[in-house]
Amino acid sequence: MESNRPRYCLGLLIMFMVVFSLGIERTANDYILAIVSFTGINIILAVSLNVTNGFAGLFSLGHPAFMAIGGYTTALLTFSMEKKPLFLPDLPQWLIPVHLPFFPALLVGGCFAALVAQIVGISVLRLKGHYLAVATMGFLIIVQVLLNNANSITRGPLGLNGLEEFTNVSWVAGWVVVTIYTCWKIKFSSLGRSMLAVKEDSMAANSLGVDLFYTRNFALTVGAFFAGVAGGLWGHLITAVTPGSFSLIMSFNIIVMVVVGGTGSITGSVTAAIIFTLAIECFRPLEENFGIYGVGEIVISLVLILILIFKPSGMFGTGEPKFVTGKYKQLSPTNGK
Amino acid sequence: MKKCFITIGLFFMSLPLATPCFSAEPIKIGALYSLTGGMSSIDTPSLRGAELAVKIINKNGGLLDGRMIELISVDAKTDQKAAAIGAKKLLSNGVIAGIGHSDPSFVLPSAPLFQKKGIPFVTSGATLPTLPMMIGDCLFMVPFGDDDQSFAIADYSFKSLGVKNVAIWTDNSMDFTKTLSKFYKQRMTELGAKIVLEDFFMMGDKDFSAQIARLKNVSPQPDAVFISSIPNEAGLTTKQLRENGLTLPIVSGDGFDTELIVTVPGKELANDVYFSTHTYRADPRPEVIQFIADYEKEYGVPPENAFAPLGYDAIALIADAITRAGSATPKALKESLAKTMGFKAVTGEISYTRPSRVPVKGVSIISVKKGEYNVEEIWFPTTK
Amino acid sequence: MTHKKHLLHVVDLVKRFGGLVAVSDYSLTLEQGELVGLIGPNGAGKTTVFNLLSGVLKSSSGNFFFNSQNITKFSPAQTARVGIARTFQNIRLFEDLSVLDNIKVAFHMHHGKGFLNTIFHTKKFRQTEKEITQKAMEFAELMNLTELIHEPAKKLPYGDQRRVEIARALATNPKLLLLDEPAAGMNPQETAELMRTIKEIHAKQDMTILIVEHDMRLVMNLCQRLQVLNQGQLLAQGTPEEIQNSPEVIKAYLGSPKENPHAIC
Amino acid sequence: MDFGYIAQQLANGLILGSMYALVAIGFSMIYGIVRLINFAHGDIVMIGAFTTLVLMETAGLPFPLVAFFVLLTGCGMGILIERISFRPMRGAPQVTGFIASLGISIMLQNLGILTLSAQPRNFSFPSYMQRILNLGPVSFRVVDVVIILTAFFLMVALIFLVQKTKLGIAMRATAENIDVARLMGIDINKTIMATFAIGSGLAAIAGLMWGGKFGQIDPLMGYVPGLKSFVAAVIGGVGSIPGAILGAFILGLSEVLFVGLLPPIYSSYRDAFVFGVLIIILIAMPNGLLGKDIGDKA
Repeated sequence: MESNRPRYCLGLLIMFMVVFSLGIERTANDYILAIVSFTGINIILAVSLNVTNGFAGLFSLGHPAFMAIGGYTTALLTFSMEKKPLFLPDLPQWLIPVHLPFFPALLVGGCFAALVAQIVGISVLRLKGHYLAVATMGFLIIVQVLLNNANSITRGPLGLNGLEEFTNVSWVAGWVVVTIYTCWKIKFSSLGRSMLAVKEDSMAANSLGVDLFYTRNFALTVGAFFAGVAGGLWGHLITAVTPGSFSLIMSFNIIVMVVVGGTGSITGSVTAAIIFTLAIECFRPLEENFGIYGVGEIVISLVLILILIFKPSGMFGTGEPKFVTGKYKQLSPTNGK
Repeated sequence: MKKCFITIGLFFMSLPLATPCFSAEPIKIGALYSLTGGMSSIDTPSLRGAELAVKIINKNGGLLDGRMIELISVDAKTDQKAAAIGAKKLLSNGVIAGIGHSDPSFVLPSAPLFQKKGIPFVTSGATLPTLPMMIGDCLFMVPFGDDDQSFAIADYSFKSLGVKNVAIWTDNSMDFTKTLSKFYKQRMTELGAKIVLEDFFMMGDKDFSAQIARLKNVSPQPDAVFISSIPNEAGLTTKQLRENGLTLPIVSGDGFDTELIVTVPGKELANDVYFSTHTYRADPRPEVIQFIADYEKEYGVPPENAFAPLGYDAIALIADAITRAGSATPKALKESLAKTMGFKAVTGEISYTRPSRVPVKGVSIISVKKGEYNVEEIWFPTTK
Repeated sequence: MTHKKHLLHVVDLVKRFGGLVAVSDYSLTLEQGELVGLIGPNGAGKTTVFNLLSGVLKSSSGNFFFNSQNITKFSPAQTARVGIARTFQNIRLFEDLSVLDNIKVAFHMHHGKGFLNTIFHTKKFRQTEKEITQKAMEFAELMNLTELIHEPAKKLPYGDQRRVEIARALATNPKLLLLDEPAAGMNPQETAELMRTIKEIHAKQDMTILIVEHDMRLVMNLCQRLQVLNQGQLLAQGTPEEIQNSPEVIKAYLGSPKENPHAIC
Repeated sequence: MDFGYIAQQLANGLILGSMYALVAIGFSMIYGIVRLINFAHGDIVMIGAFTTLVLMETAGLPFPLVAFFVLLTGCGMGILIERISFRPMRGAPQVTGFIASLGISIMLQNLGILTLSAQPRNFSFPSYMQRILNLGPVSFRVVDVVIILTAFFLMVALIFLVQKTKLGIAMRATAENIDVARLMGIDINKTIMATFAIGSGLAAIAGLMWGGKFGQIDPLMGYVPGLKSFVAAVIGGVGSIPGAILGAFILGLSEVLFVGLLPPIYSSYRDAFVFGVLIIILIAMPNGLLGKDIGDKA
């Protein structure tokens, strides 16, 4: 039915990622590598938030909370056994011998975030629009407060540090591919269609037999899983997690990427995540040379507002651009009406 | 639009790459401070202090037969991610040392990266005493540890102010303030004082009426209240306590070392406040007077808080170590820094003689009476 | 159970909004394969009846049974699952989705959620998707939409949007189809076409249809049986001829001289 | 815990609540008309505070005149922001405006840091505003009374404005249905601009009061009032002016009482508690306490 173009694109993406990550890890310096890794993590975050916010239309501000849950879980699971008694003397007994390698730890982190999302979903998914936004923001703040106060496990405001630097460009690239692939598959499937339908008109979708709660909760959970994984990658990239890192500001930043890219468009989220991460870094030399710190943020905000004025649906709208999807083979070129 | 972005992006990306590395002429030092976001009110003065030090050193002919210091400053944006990226940026720029940060939460993601490369990192403001242990032999602290400043003010409040019952207010959102309270509590209990009330608030709080009402109702009434906060809440707590008719002494650590405790409540109400801090405020030593004069001349305002001289000292300390080592390689610098003995910094003499490598420095006890700052005594750590 | 033979059996349905009684003691019995019209002046409560039957609103009292199952408290999704599909008076399409995707959404409930199948792109998944597309195309063809399937729904003219909505409702494979003013906003030619299609659906698929409509010509020509609602109450029911000659009905319609056949009620 | 203690806590909660109310009224008003969550509202509070500082300290103007100019500045900022950024976005999805307001907020904050420096400034009201009053066991300051009275006065004035004046009728019509209002000959642009002017003017006045009450201002001070007014408005039901005030008082009271009545160690859980309550209120009453259903496609 549909064109093979997406499959080629996926193949190209994987090939590009392999070549790119191998190439850059050999040639670039740490700074470039860090930016590339953060770009990748931002792609994961934006694409996965797009499932929640873009496909299902749930205006969630809680993405960093899921990141924090995934990040802390992964960090505790991979924490070096020698350092544990020194850094975390009050750790509950049962947690002391628990140790996992990086990959399973990431999965556990993601799954735990997804599990929490299920529970949160049960309580807040009845809310709509801005009310949901406030409730998820509340969830984020509650998670922050709990992390801040659960000293024995999280070391409070200081956070967990001294994590192994597991995350590198290859890890991130791998997860970027997995995220994009999964979200793409969801979008172009029965599940994704029902999410989009729920976003467009929940009552009509419901009348067509779409289970609103299941669909919304599923969208939240998928988003949370990848946010959790991204949190794990994030923590092992900067080797520390603290409650303050997973803030409302971060939530705003991810939402900006989703909106600028086009709510619902995976290609858009990827592009916007790349542009935003790089743009912020690009302003650094300017700020440093002239001592005008904060100018980068001002310019980016201005550009953001201009984009919203002149292209309110974002760069790609809800859809995916033609160069990725290809033309529908069956479509007879009709220009009727 | 997109193309435009990418073009601009590539242009700026290429800037740091394109700058050719001059043949080791200037000595590059990296500075990591949060110049935007919540920490900026604390970190910006530090950077200004550091820049002042660099300017003075370069004006006097630089180091090692005329090599200039080049201070590369990166904004950590009150964000750990930016702190880590910033550290990597500095390291890939070939700095021989890094300075910065006034809070351990930001030292922790950036300093280990320096440690890994064997490049020394001098934190100008983070006072967590376990930092050198957590990061390694490349981390050096300019300030004293929180244990010292807490012990100092505890000793003073017990012995000189005669405080037998004390209330403790802690900003529970920061590690610095929690640590400060922990050590104060420890010392006061050792001395035999009683903690009659422990209360908490969060950074960014503006209204302390609930805490004040509780303080008024506690029995027995405390002889003093210890407020562990950063400068942003120092003036507010003082003002609100005094306005509510509480005249008991307020004691604190270097978070209270700010003009705000006088300007916010006004001179009348800024009374009976005591805090321990870096020995520079109201201190007659020549290096302090010189620093304040230079700072005022450069920026038109007196140093905003104690973090300004600390930033200045971080550079001065490195410069001293480079001069002593006669070389500007990271390895030599690290060894030379570790051997620092009796370096006369603005904020007190620095010697790394302790096994913990937290400097043994004098701690000033400052009193504020009707808006006037006075040095009450200089406290020295007794142990080790 | 006395409702055994009936497809839909509504008993004394009441809906109150605050103090206002929108529908009172409404009853209806539908047999398999009937085509029944529900008419009445503006504000008579016709759409409220539809909203109750499709689970969008919850009844204040009364019950209704579908294939002798009590579905009074079912959600819209559950109602759709047992086999009741509906269209909306003010068209509710998924505007940003293409016509084809609009129809495809209706298959969701029959093909399960299959998350793992979706992710791993299994053979079963591909087969299902293929089937869905094929069937959706069939329904598009039925409603004469083949040429428009890749257009976003919002770009379609009014009449086409109505037809997409009907196609979408049919795609849920219902036993009972509720059509809420399907001809509203259509020109006479479109209406005639629609009438033909409804007849076709009714005949070919042995579909039971309940229709709310203002266009009297359409209703009289199409329906075997009519119910008249007035101020929430059942005024009369019978064959089109009986209704046309009923004095109560004439009074009710004449009693509201400002009647506008296309107004929103 | 005696009566006096509880009375004092209640009074503190009310004072804090009226502080939040001042900000939340304008916030809720703008939301009611254009369905925009305006995060830049908090930063207008900051601008109001700094304008006051400049006018009082450098220009040395008398206090009532200062208040007047601050009000004007706020109105001007509101009109400017509406004209430049929100008007071109009208008709776009709601999220768009929300994101844009975040952009404006970040911009204003960073501009503030760049031009004013991040250092907190002290800010003092004339001394007669600082006098302490005692009412039985409860003590408060003149400025607290002024704040409560201002909040109350503004609420009454706004309700009068919305219910009785021509502008108010235009506002309500616009809030109800923008297209119908346009058809009825209402100048939508003017109405929305007036709403922004009034809402932002109130925010600037709130900034003056905020500075006067707490005595310290900085470029990032707008974040907390912005967030709190958002929460207060949502609790009360966004778009409803009495709702915003009710929400603000509930927020202020619950914050103070949570800290004041529970053992101190719970203080650091305050925000979790406040937001927990918020979520429970929303789940029980999905449109806030006094709000209307905002429709399916919110």
